[in-house]
Amino acid sequence: MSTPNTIPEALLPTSVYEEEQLVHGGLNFHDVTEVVARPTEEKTPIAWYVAFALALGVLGIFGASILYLIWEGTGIWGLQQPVGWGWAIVNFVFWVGIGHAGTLISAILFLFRQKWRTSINRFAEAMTIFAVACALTFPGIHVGRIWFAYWMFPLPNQMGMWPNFRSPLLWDVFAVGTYGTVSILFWYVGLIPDLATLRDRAKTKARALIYGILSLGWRGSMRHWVHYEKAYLILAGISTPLVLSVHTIVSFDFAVSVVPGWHTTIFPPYFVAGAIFSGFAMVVTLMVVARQVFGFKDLVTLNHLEKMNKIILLTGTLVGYAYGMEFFIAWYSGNEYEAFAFVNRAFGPYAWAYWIMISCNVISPQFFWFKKMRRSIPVMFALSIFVNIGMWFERFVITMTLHRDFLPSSWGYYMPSIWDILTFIGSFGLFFTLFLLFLRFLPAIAIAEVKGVMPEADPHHGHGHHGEVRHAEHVEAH
Amino acid sequence: MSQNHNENRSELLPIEENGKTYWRSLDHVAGTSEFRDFVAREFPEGASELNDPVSRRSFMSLMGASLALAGLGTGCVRRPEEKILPYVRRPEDLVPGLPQFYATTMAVSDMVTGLVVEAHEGRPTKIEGNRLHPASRGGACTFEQAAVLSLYDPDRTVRVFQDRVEKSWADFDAYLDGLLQKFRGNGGNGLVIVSESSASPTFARLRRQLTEALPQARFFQWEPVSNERVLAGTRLAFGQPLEPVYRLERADVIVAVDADLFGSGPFHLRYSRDWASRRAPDAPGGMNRLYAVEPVFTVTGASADHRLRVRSSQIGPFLRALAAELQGQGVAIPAGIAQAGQGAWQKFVQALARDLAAKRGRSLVAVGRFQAPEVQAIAWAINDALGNLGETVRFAQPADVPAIAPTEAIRQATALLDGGNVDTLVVLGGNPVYDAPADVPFAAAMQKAKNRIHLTQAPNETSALAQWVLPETHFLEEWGDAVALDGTWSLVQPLIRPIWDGRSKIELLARLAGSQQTKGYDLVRATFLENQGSEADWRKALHDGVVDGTSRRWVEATLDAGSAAGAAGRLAAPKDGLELVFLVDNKVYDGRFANNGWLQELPEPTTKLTWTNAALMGPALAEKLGVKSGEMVRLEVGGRSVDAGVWVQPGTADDTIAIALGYGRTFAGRVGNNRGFNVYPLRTAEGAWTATGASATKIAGTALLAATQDHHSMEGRPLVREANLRDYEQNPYFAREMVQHPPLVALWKQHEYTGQQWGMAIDLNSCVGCNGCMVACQAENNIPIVGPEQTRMGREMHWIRLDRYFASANAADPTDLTDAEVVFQPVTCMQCENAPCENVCPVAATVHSKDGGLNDMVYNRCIGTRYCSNNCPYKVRRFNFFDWHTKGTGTGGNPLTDVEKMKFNPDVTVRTRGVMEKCTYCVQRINAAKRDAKVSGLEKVPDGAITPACAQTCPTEAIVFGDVNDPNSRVSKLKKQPRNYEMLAEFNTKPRTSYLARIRNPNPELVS
Amino acid sequence: MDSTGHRPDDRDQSPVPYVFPPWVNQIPRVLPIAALAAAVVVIFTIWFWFSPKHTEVGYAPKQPVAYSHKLHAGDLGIDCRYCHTAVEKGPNATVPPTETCMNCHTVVRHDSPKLELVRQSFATGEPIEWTRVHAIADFAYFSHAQHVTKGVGCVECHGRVDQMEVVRVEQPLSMSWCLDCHRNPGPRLRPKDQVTNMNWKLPEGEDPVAFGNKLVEQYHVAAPVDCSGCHR
Amino acid sequence: MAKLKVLVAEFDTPAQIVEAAGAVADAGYRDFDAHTPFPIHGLDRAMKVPGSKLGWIVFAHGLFGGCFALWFQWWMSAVDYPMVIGGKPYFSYQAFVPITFALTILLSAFGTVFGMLFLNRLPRWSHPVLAHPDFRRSTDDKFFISIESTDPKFDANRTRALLEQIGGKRIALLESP
Repeated sequence: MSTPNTIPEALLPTSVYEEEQLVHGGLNFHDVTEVVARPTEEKTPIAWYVAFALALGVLGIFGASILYLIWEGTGIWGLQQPVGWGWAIVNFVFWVGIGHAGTLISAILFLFRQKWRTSINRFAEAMTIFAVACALTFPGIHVGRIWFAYWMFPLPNQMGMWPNFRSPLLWDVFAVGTYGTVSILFWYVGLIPDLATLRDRAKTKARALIYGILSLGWRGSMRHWVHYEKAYLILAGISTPLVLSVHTIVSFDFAVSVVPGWHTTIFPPYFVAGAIFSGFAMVVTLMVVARQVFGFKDLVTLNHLEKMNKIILLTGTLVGYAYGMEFFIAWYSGNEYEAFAFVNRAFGPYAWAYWIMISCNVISPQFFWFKKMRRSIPVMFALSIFVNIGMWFERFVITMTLHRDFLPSSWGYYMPSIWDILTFIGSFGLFFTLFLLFLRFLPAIAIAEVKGVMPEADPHHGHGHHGEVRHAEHVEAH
Repeated sequence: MSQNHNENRSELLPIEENGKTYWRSLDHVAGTSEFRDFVAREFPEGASELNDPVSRRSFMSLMGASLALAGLGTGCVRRPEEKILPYVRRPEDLVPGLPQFYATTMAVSDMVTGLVVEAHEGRPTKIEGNRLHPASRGGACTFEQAAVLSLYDPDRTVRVFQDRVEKSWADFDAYLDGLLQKFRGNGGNGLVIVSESSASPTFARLRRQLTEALPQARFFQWEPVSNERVLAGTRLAFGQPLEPVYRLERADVIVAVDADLFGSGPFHLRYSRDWASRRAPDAPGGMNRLYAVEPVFTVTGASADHRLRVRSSQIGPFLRALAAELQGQGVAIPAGIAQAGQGAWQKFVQALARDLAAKRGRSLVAVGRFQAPEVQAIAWAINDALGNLGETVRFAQPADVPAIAPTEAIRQATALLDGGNVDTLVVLGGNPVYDAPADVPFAAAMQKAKNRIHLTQAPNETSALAQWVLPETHFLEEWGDAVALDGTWSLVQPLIRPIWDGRSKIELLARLAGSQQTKGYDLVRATFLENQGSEADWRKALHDGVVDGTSRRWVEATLDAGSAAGAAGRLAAPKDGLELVFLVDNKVYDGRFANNGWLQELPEPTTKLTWTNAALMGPALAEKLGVKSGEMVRLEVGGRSVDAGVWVQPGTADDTIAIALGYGRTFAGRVGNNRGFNVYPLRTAEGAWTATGASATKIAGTALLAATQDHHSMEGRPLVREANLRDYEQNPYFAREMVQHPPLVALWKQHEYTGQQWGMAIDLNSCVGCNGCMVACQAENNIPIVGPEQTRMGREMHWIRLDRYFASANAADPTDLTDAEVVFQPVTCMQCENAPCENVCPVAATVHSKDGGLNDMVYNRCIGTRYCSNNCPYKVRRFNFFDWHTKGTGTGGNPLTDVEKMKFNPDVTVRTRGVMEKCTYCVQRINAAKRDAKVSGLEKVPDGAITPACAQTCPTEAIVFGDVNDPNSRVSKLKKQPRNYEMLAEFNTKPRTSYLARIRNPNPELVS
Repeated sequence: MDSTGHRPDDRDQSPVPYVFPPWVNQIPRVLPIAALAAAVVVIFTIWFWFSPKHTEVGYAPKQPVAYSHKLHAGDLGIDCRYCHTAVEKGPNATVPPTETCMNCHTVVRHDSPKLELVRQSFATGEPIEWTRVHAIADFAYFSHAQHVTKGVGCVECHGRVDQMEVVRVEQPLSMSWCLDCHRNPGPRLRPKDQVTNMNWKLPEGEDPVAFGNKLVEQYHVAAPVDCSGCHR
Repeated sequence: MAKLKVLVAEFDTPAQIVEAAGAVADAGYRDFDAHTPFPIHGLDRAMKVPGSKLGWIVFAHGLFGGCFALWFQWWMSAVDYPMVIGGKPYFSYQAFVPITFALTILLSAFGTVFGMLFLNRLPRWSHPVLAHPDFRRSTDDKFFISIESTDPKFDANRTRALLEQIGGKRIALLESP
């Protein structure tokens, strides 16, 4: 059969009509299925193998540096007194932050009836899960005695001891753990109908078997759809407070302490904003590449990307506001330690990191005030990467606040060791390995949901409409 | 000359076998059955510990592993099998598991200190001062406390060696008898003995015995750091060599002129205590006033009310100027002493003179031991004129002054050796090859002797040139005796059988002297019985450690004005230009403690440098030379040169570079080799302490200078709170009012703390920053050594630290540190009632104890998130980033050997990698006291029954510990004082440790 | 191409047959129950087999000398403190030195082959290598004196040693086991003079609770439950 | 039990399926179903499918999660081994909120997903309709109606007639093997 005729993007008018038209290139139901499913069925492109090998290599570095860490001890990192937390925690917060976009898009935008989410939510959710996976490794490995880390769980034991539920770290364990679990459930529920699609398109017994098992015998029954949609709605409903709470609780790791520069009430909202900020940036980075490679141009249109850039602009500015507010409050509090901490951030030994953060997070997104920039692929690609660099540095700057606290006698300066760096790079290996597997074997776009928002999907979408017409044409073609 | 001096040394390097010189064969020895046998014989319980895979002393990491096994193992998991080796015949009054205490004495050259040593199943583990001993009064300085580590030093001489081959004592005795036969024949002609100095009467007795037996034999005593100039000074002033002993408790005004009264030298512990006794603003007799006049910061200068930077060579002129001013005040200074000075110090001198003149008989001008005898004489003249002699200073007949002063002695010995007709050279301890004056080529000369014998605790540079290297006993292994500065006679008794079958100096000396007795015990006892009396006294002396009423009869000293004036006249006019000052190091002394990790890792009190010395210079000079801290300079004196790292030290005199002796050892051992820079090659006999006409030039390269404190300003924060006496009297509560904060109310109901609740008060007024508490803590709590690299990363493990802050003395420009004021603040865990660290620990590894109210740290529960440390406002928590003991970063990369493990205190868990640790107020001592109270049926632990290691050893008793719920306990009384304040209390952490603000007592005339 | 407007394409003649047989529909019903059962098994295994109740209790290693507590402490009725001398003074009860054995055995059974090792040790001065039976973790600091002098009977922790040919561990000696008693010491106490009495019974007509509390009062018993009570 | 038979008919557009489903429902069938690649709005009404009760299941789970979390935190830190931590009360409920919240959400999420599967009787890997030659397109672009033999009004011929009459194509009678 003929491949769907995709009109080059440039020719597409961005009229009001097109605006609400979420799917371009005049695709019909079957074409949507084709576009999304094909990448998982075609012979694997060499490029994928190359990328995958690369990712695996980096993942190897990750594994190696973790093994060495367990063998030698946390001393191989740059940690010291007074800086007891280094890159491990920075990376943790960085990855958790990135892990926010997915659930946000799926849940919050769903509740706000933002139909445009349908073509990116699957993708974003996957990214969320993989990011959370990366995040979760760090708190695990950064403890001094990994083999006893399980004491953080309230398990009955012969010591008669229980964890300390007042510790933000313990809150983290539960919050991030819950978040990871819920994200996976949410993602899987969304996948069920599409897995069924893949099952039904299966050419080999193996595929039919695997996708068959995974799709739980889904048969598109209307009676199922009723519960299914309810479940989806509820999941969206409970994920929304969850996604907001997770980074709130992560921010408590700092905010609940007494360390000047950490002990501030602004942290929760500011962290959440930052998380969405970095999350969306990462989605843009990946999407820009993926739609190019897999030809999702008609499903993930410039309009989608522009909408995300708007959110990046918004959250970026929010974060900028938070930076400013921190300073004001520090001064306004009249607490000399607090005030010093912030002056020290901007002009102390770590000023360089601070200004990288400011320029990447506050200045760079401002370009998105201009529509041209918002709609320019290269610009948004570059900016989204800047934002992620900036957000990593934000966490770095925050963590490094430790280096000068109350007693000048105990001030110090933290330098990462080669192992800090390798571990961080390595975590990208884990992320991309999982991501490439996802792109290869699972539908990267929510097929059923996209179909649901196409005009043809509406029963009252009258007869003789172009959906039908084009169908007839197809018939002619054979 | 130093060049070839060095060359000989390098060509004489013994062959290195895998980085260990041949005789450092411990690592295999320690593994051998032989060593285990020794251990088994000496203390079976210890043996079981050593052999046993999971013992307290073989770290928790192993426990962790075995637990893990239990987790993984199959159904029937058993712990690894442990052995118990009971005694065959248990010693009397030994209760396994309970420590025993014995009195003994340690002498570091002429520093004699009475000690009480704690032993566990026969292993000495902790050294404390002996309250009965005048030089100690219960305090102990860093050297003495760290000595226990040297006992277990694996780099000690573990065998008799001849030409680097293992031999036995039998072999040596045979050899020696051969030699002695010859010498008995020729009256000892050709026999030269070079010994380090000794304060032991028995040693002196045997020395006399030797010279009688072999009149031709020559006996020399060399000591790089000695009191020879003091004796020379008193000889000039009073016509006879005398030992001055100060009585600071009687002095209202004390002037320390280049004298480190509290830092080092005999009686420095005693002096600290006496000074502190008059330090409290409400002290009986009023608060004393301390002036310090010195070229570079010492702890004494740091504690002074006024400090004047004066170049070492200017000290003489300064004193003469002072004398002149005193004359002006009507003080009868003998003629020829005074000489009106000109210089920046006039204002200071005038004020000082008025102060002194007003306090005749109640003042003291103390001159450093290393100033020229002439300078000392001037000081005595001044003191005499002020009527201080007999009042604030007394003179004692020196124990037994060797006919020849050390410097002269080493000169003569070298000359003799150089002459080439020395048949046998016996070096008793010491290390002349390393520390002989630069212009005395001992190393070269030594090799001209046919037979060279070195008795030494650890092989060193001198042993490298000897044929016979003999293991010398450590003072904890030997019998001996010593006489303190004031003549107090005390005994040295062994706490452990010689680990390496060594012999003491007196034992070898006895053989040389051909004495019948050769056992230390007999020798010492003989001396005692002939001088001090009966068997009963002997037993009492053993128990007390000191012999009552032996402090020497005091001598009336009358000034020989003429000779003093003559001396003053002889004072050379000070030269301009750069001058070099050599310092006795507070850590390695003259180099003998270089292989002691505890001392190496100790931060030098005023620079906070560890593991190294450095060329200390003021900011101005540094600028002139264009160097910064950590860069290198080449120091040159009289054609000899040494390269050293630079450390910019505030308060250093102009054009002065001060650098400590004792570093750059090449044969110290795994810990001490090549740490810092050896400046002996610059140190001549004449310029032993001050070398004028020196030069310094910047050279390429950087030095590994690991300081434990990188930031030296208090940033105007109210951490250390101080005031002048006058302001204090106007407002005693100034310290509490320094921080304004709203009333501290908690959001929730606070816990009730009933029963005995522990707390601590630290008096910043009497803390002199001597570091005693740090070593005490390290020894008591099994604190590991991490080495210079890790220290520089900020990973040092000390539970208690001494924060040192500089403040500019220049009101106009606070950044100008040419003249600086120093404050010390001991900081350790505050045991906060609302401890921030506790909240954040996810596994409840640090929680509060209800009885005692301690901030418990449970090592075996800790998983090492380091969150508690981040959240500790006082940053007193320490993390085991590695398994320091097995990784051995502090011992040249060598894992701890079995013999080293014997130093551990079995009452404290040895922490493993990945665990947080911190001060617990020595909870093991608290529990021990509680146990004793319980067993003896008491309800409460009496006040004073518990003293944490730091408080116990503090020479000035600045740290007081006790029950804060008992209004009559010492600590409660201190906390009631107006000076009492809690650091960072505004955060409502409710610290149990509080500080007493520091009060300065400046001369009103000098307060601007 | 048929009238239904149905587009014939490869999907109709898909090679993949109808994959799942009906019985697989039963799996969802069985699975939860199976999972539950598995969980129970695993939990029980760890709960019992890995706990000190099993790993410690019953440990009875063979000793180099076949010393029988039953004979000495039981039948001959020698008091514990005759050999374990330090039990009231120090943290360790202490295994007796060889000479303690020889006090009697120079006379009694002085030539019994069983005692060869003892005589040897006494002669050579080589200690006898006993195998440790009761051990608590090295980071837990326990003092016999503190307990014995407060009226905790030997039996409480060591069981009826007087009936043991070979000494075996009777109690788990685990932290929670210690805590059980530390939280409520009363019931485990007895008059001090009865501490070594192996078959002491609560006096007739005494109310156990009242009796215990009386002793707690009398001996000022304050068993710590703070961490630093045992860990340093 | 008798083998389950199913009559399956295929339709082309959402509009058609809604009509058809309505007709089948009006004809009084109960055990029938519509199979669509995506949820079609209005179809459930046309089929007279009652609304989902899933909400109540989720509520129950969430409630349990929350209570349980709060309970065990209270029991562990105030009852079983009370410890003084940072001078806070044994039961510092303020600090216990985050975990209580997290577990509420977690349990609700489980309730939602497993509740949904339970209500849908999924997984069910084997079902007669899947055997329809063209059923594979039910997840692509075609729409189906299936009427099961368990329905009292089910009659192979009359039901087939009904389906033909409402425009069903490729009608097939399938039964589970």
